[in-house]
Amino acid sequence: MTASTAISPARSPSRPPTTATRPGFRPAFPWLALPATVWVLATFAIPTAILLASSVLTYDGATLTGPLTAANYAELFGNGYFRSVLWETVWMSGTVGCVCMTAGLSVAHFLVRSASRLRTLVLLIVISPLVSSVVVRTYGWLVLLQDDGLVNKALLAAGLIDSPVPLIGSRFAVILGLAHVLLPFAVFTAMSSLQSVDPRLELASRDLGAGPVTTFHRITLPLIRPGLIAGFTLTFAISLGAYASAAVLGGGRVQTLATLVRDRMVVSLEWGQAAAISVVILAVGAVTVSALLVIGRRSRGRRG
Amino acid sequence: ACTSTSVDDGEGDVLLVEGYGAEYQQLFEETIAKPFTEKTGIRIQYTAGGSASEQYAAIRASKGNPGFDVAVMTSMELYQGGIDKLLAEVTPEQVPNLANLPPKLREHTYRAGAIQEVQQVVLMYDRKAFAQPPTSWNVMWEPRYRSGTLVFNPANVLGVYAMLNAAELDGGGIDDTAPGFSRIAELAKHALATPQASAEAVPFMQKGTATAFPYFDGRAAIYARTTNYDYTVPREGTYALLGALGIPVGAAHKEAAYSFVDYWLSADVQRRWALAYNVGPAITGLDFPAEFAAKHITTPEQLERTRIADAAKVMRNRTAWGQQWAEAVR
Amino acid sequence: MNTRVLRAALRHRGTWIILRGVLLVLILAFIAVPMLMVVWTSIQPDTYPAFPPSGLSLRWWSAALTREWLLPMALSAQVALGSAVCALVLGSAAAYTLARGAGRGRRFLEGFLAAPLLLPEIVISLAVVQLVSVLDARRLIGPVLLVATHALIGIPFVLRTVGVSLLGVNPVWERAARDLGASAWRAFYTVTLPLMRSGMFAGALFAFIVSFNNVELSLFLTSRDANTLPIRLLQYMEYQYSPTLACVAVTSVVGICAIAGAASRFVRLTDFIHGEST
Amino acid sequence: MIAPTRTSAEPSARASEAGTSGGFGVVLRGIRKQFRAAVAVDDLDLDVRPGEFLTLLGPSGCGKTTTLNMIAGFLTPDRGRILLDGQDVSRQPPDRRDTAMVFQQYALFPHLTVGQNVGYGLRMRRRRPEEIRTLVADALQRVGLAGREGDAPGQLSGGQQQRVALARAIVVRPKVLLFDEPLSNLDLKLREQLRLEIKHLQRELGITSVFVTHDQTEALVMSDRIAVMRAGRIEQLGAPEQIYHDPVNSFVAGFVGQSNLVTGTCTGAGPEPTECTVRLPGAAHPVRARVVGAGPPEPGASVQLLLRPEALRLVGPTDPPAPAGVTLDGRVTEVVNEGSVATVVVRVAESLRLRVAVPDPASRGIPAPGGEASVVIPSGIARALPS
Amino acid sequence: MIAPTRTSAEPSARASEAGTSGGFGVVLRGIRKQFRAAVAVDDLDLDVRPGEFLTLLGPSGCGKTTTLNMIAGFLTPDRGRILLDGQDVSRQPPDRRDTAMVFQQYALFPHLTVGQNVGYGLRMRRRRPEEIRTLVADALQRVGLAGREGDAPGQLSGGQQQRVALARAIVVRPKVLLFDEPLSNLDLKLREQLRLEIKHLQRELGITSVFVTHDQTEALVMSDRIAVMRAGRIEQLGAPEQIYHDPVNSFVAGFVGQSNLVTGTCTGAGPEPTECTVRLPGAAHPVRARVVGAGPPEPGASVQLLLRPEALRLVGPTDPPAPAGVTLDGRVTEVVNEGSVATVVVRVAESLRLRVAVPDPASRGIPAPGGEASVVIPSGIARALPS
Ligand SMILES: Nc1ncnc2c1ncn2[C@@H]1O[C@H](COP(=O)(O)OP(=O)(O)OP(=O)(O)O)[C@@H](O)[C@H]1O
Ligand SMILES: Nc1ncnc2c1ncn2[C@@H]1O[C@H](COP(=O)(O)OP(=O)(O)OP(=O)(O)O)[C@@H](O)[C@H]1O
Ligand SMILES: NCCCCNCCCN
Ligand SMILES: [Mg+2]
Ligand SMILES: [Mg+2]
Repeated sequence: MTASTAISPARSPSRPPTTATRPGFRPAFPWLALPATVWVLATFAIPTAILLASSVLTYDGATLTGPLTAANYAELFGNGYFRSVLWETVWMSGTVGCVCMTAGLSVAHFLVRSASRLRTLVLLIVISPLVSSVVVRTYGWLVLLQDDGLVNKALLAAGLIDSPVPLIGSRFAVILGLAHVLLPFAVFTAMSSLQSVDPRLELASRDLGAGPVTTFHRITLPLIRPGLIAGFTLTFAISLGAYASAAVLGGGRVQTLATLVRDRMVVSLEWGQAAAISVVILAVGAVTVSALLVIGRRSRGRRG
Repeated sequence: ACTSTSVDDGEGDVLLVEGYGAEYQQLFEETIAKPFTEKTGIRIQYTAGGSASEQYAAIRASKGNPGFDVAVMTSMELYQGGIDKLLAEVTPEQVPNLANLPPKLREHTYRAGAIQEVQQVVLMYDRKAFAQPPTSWNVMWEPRYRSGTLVFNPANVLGVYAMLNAAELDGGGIDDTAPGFSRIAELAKHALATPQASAEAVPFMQKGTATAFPYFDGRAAIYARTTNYDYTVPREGTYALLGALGIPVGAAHKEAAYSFVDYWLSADVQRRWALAYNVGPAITGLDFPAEFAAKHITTPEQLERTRIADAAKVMRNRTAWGQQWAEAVR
Repeated sequence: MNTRVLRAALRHRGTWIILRGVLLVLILAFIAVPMLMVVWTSIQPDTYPAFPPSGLSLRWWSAALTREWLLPMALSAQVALGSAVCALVLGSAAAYTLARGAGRGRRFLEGFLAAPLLLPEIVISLAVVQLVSVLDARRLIGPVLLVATHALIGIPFVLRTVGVSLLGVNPVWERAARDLGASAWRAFYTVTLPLMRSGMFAGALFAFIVSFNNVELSLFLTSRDANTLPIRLLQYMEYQYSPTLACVAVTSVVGICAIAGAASRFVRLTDFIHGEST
Repeated sequence: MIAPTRTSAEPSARASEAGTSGGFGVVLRGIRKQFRAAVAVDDLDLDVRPGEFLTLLGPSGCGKTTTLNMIAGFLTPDRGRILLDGQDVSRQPPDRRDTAMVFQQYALFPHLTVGQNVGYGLRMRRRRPEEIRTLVADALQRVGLAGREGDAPGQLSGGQQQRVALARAIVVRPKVLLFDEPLSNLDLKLREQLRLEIKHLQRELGITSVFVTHDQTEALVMSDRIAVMRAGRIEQLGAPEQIYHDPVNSFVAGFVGQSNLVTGTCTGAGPEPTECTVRLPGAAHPVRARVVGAGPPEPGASVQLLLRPEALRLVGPTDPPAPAGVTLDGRVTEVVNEGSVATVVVRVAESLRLRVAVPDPASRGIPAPGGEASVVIPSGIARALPS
Repeated sequence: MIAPTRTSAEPSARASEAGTSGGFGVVLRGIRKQFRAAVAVDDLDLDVRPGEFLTLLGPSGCGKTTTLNMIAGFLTPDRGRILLDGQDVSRQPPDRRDTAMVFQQYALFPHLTVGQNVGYGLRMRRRRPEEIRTLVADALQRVGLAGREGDAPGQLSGGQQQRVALARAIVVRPKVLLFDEPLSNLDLKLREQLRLEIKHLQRELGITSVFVTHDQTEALVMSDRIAVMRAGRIEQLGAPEQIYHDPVNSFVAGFVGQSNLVTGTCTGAGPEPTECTVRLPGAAHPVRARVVGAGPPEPGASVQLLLRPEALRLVGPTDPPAPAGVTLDGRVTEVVNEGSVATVVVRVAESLRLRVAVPDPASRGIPAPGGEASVVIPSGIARALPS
């Protein structure tokens, strides 16, 4: 299980800083963040930095040796198969991000804006996947999507197909599984950014003659754009490196960067390559995230 | 030894063995572990790890000190371990019974372990679909059967051997795999599934949807008893997978490990294990029921006929084959 | 249908509401059905669950409730507990500084502490394995590193939940306490801490769940002594396809739900969604 | 006796003066709205006359906002009908009603410029861009923000933001302007200034307006008529003078303006049919009081009198003669001097303390606490309220 | 000329009356505090006398809260010294200073009961539980909340919560009570009531108090002395009457109370040394004005006159004779009637509009807009301010 909603959602732009967050009042215990910082450095920042470095060194068996070389990258990018997996992973992650963002927004909109009594139930359903591991949920998909699973049975019964469609091992299954795993986080991100939009703005828009669709399109959407971007970024970045869904639902036929890392690590024992692929995942994630953040900030900046 | 502190406290010696799970583990406990402990007093702790390559990855990642003493792997990993110098040398000095191994098998130990079983790739087929047992790998490509075949992923060695077998059909081989992949590409258009693990084939047998597909004889025998499937070795011959035992260089209980390997290679254990797991023994010339002998590699002649892939080539090409396979089935 | 007509239809309140309702139901089904599938698989008799179901049976449960599964489950619980405690302590402390701090340093620190979420966990796992190999510290693989890395991704959850509850702690309260004679520490202990308790609770619970269910981070960090439940399940799926898996899954889900249910008597678990992020 | 103190002509007259057709108006009939447990608005009838500036005044939670939201269409009444300009709009969504609301927190779209905010309603009405430009410029001009089209709302001060919100509402020339406490967020000085600006603009455009506030001064100063609400009902509806001087009950009297509400005993009917005489504790003569609401009380019954502090006169030993009326002698217990006016509390009897407002205390002088003082109740100022 | 309108005796005298030692007081010397760009408090000197109720009054952002926070110890001054009761506490943390603050948003601990809130300071001082119980009960009794120990703060109304906050502050008997706009969150009526309660309590206990507000009425009504601040500095420090009637400049005049600030020309020194005569546009005679602050202006110089609206008198054709003074004739341009008082704007000349407050307009009557009216500036009320 991965992910969270930690990317800051849209801060409502008009809100002035509270006295507490203004400079001048020093926090009582400024060093309290130190232990966590050290922890993150030790278990994350330093190992990752070394991994980055090792991708430009050479492995001799299990031992790292010099000299600096771009061989791992040359080999990767010289390989058409790798490029196609790279492209496919990015493409699938993008799709997952879009699906999560859209579906998450619909659910969040209901949860935040509706007064329905069903809200609690919906919220419970949204939260429910969090309590089970990705393996469990993937297993559920496996049962659903297999050749004589519910989906195929339903399609057959409906006469839409006349022999079972192999769904397991398709990109479709992987995207479905990933979207399922990540949807709750997209919902939460969208919720918190929707909550920062004053409902009176929507009322004002309706009052000025805009219908619900126009209001959503012209008022709500622009205001929550940074939050949506954050939701997309989060789900996209996690999809890039998600292993379990791709491995199980991909049925070995759908390769992603993550399954490739594991293969290189475990099956073919090419650790240098594994490190280099990790760097590629990192780079794709970092580039996308920062590009989107810039776009998000710009759309916020325009508001002054 | 630091990794094993939790298990070898007191009560005599302990040996940490890591191998496959499921029925392999069950059989191992009954057929090997229990009698071994009775005989030597050494307790065996068996853990189901991942596949053979995962076992070796653990050895390599730990620079030969993965926290277990013996790994159940294949000859491929022995080869790699020999090169990496991460597996302890295993010679008849430490393991006298090694001397009984036929030369053809000895050479595939790379002095880095022992072969304890010979699995062969067989053709598993649906008794209902075939009046007579099929005699050629070619049946999988026949329009009647191709929609019930399985195309194994070469991430699993079974997939590698299946590909090699396919290549041989069109005059290719380990040095010319192109025909194999073009056959896979053709088959993938119709095949029932592209499993990664042999376990994934089970449902197709239980539901009777599979027609014919390659399988290892160990598991094949189990399902030949419990389902309506049977297995055979086609006339083109086949490849064998050499089950192997390796001892990481950093193993804490090396002495016990050697005696364990020696024990497994002893004649009656070999016979017992072969019968239990339905594989060929590593020692030829043992006495087997005729029915059993017909289906598994028990004689020097059978061994001679069976192809054994060159581990060096397999290891070298594993990644490339994986990619070619993925492109073929895409 | 041209867009004009479509737009006119959408402007009609009823159509709009029905459309949204249908979409919502589909999404919720998408979330819920796979989960229900698992539950159902565990209580039906067939190895390969068939449609329509052939009956009800508890036969798979006898295999699920054995040492083989209960041990990894227990280990997962221990690791999850350990990492939740670490994440709670580290995360709450940092959240306090973040909530009371300001400026660029704060933004940077916030980003730094949340960064592990944006990196594929499989990469982190690999990086950690590599580092301990380089340092010859492989013996740390197993519970120690599982706890350490799981805490790493628990921290952002705690940061958020505690941060949200700290948003509700007016700094003026702390000032009032100081003003009434409490030292900085006593003000924190008597005023701030009790008020951030619910956020800490929720954060710890999330950290626990995230660790308990973790796959990617654990992938290279489990050892023979320490195999967590999700990894065990994953490995098992490579060997066998059996509804026993579903039983194990249901057991662990029920366990977590029980914990969450008990916890929700003290905190509102949805709190962390509300308000701005930390 | 109500002096012609209003600057306003009759509202309907004004509306037609301003060139609008004069046919607009809001009619609420039997409106009821319930939230879970609470009945927010209860069987409310209200006629807002075309062109009129009507204020809903009342304490927090009395249902003002709920009423306004039902007129705007944000809420649907559980019962009853709402007519805008004669048409039943009870079930229409807000975008189909020709109303425009000015919100307390401005509710400006933060991602749009001032110009885009003001032009929003016109764009929704599919006006041509050039036309929008002209109308927006005109509206901004009217609220004193000419040329600020390009600014972001966040750059403006609170008062300016509320002016933009006002421009955004008037630019679509709605049939009804709705205001929900638009000035509560502003400083006193700014509030006083904007009160007048809004009032002038409304009068100029002649748009029927419903204004919600809980600030009685605001209501008194701005409105053509005031509806005083309590617990979802209208207690009194009338011109500001009427509300102030002739409140129908003690709730209205207490809510609007400072007041002495004192209890006395009815001694008989007054000389006029709508009057009665009331004896107050410590008073030598009974006080003549106009009876508001119900008929005159029975002699001997206890009666509540409303005496506005500013209408009472203080007579010190040295003061000039006071106007004719009833004089009560007492002792000063407290003096609160606000500079422009001081409130002197005089204890006449144990059960009778009177607050007397003394304007310009600096030049008129006020007694010290503890000293003796006489309070004159000038004739004609007392009102007897139903208790 | 300032009438003896205060109820208060001299503050220091009161303090000793109340039994406290009388030695307490706050002294600020050369205090300066800067935040990034902004200088919040600039070279401030202030002596708060023992037992005195001193108010810091000023517009938003003038540095009131910053000053208070430095006295409490929440902020450390960049420069200067703070003495509490003669001791330099400039570098002491808040818990080492014997101050107690009442905050605008009450700042009650939401997880503690009313009793625990009030007892908090005593607990920090490690008093015995029984003693705490007694003292808490006494403090709650004083603020009219006897027996409410067990309630949660959230169950109380805003006014009650602020009373609890007050009890929490006084129960520790601090040397200085600090108030940061404690009433701003309350409704007008409640605010007026609590003003008096706080004032009475402070007087009873004799605790030196510093009170921050931007509400001039509050300051005028409650304070012994007022310090009017602007941009981090004190503009004027004095008794409320002094601030109101003799503001040292137009800022203070404009900030405190309603005012007409009109420009005239000095025609010469007045009969008294501190007076001058000023000619206003449209006036037949010059106005005699007391000069505040600097010396009398040169003849011919332009002078700003402060004329309080309530001190001006309106003379209609039918009105009784006005007091002696200068009469200006003009035309009524606007009338704003608040009920108890109406403001009439009279345009005397293009550059001279005067706001005149007419108390009790109902009985006195007010002119209609557009009508003619004369404004009398009674002698003695004008002040000439340095411009
Ligand atoms: N959406 C709602 N859900 C439940 N109760 C509500 C809702 N809106 C209003 N109420 C209740 O209805 C009553 C009237 O509320 P309303 O907002 O109309 O009062 P108001 O007069 O505008 O008060 P205020 O001056 O505080 O704005 C109150 O008791 C309020 O609590
Ligand atoms: N912590 C801070 N950081 C930066 N600037 C501050 C801080 N506190 C106050 N200021 C600035 O210092 C100046 C004085 O602020 P202060 O809060 O003392 O004003 P105030 O008189 O209390 O105003 P108000 O009536 O709005 O409360 C203002 O310009 C304010 O913006
Ligand atoms: N990755 C290759 C492992 C193949 C070994 N299969 C053995 C089957 C054990 N049941
Ligand atoms: Mg309201
Ligand atoms: Mg302040």
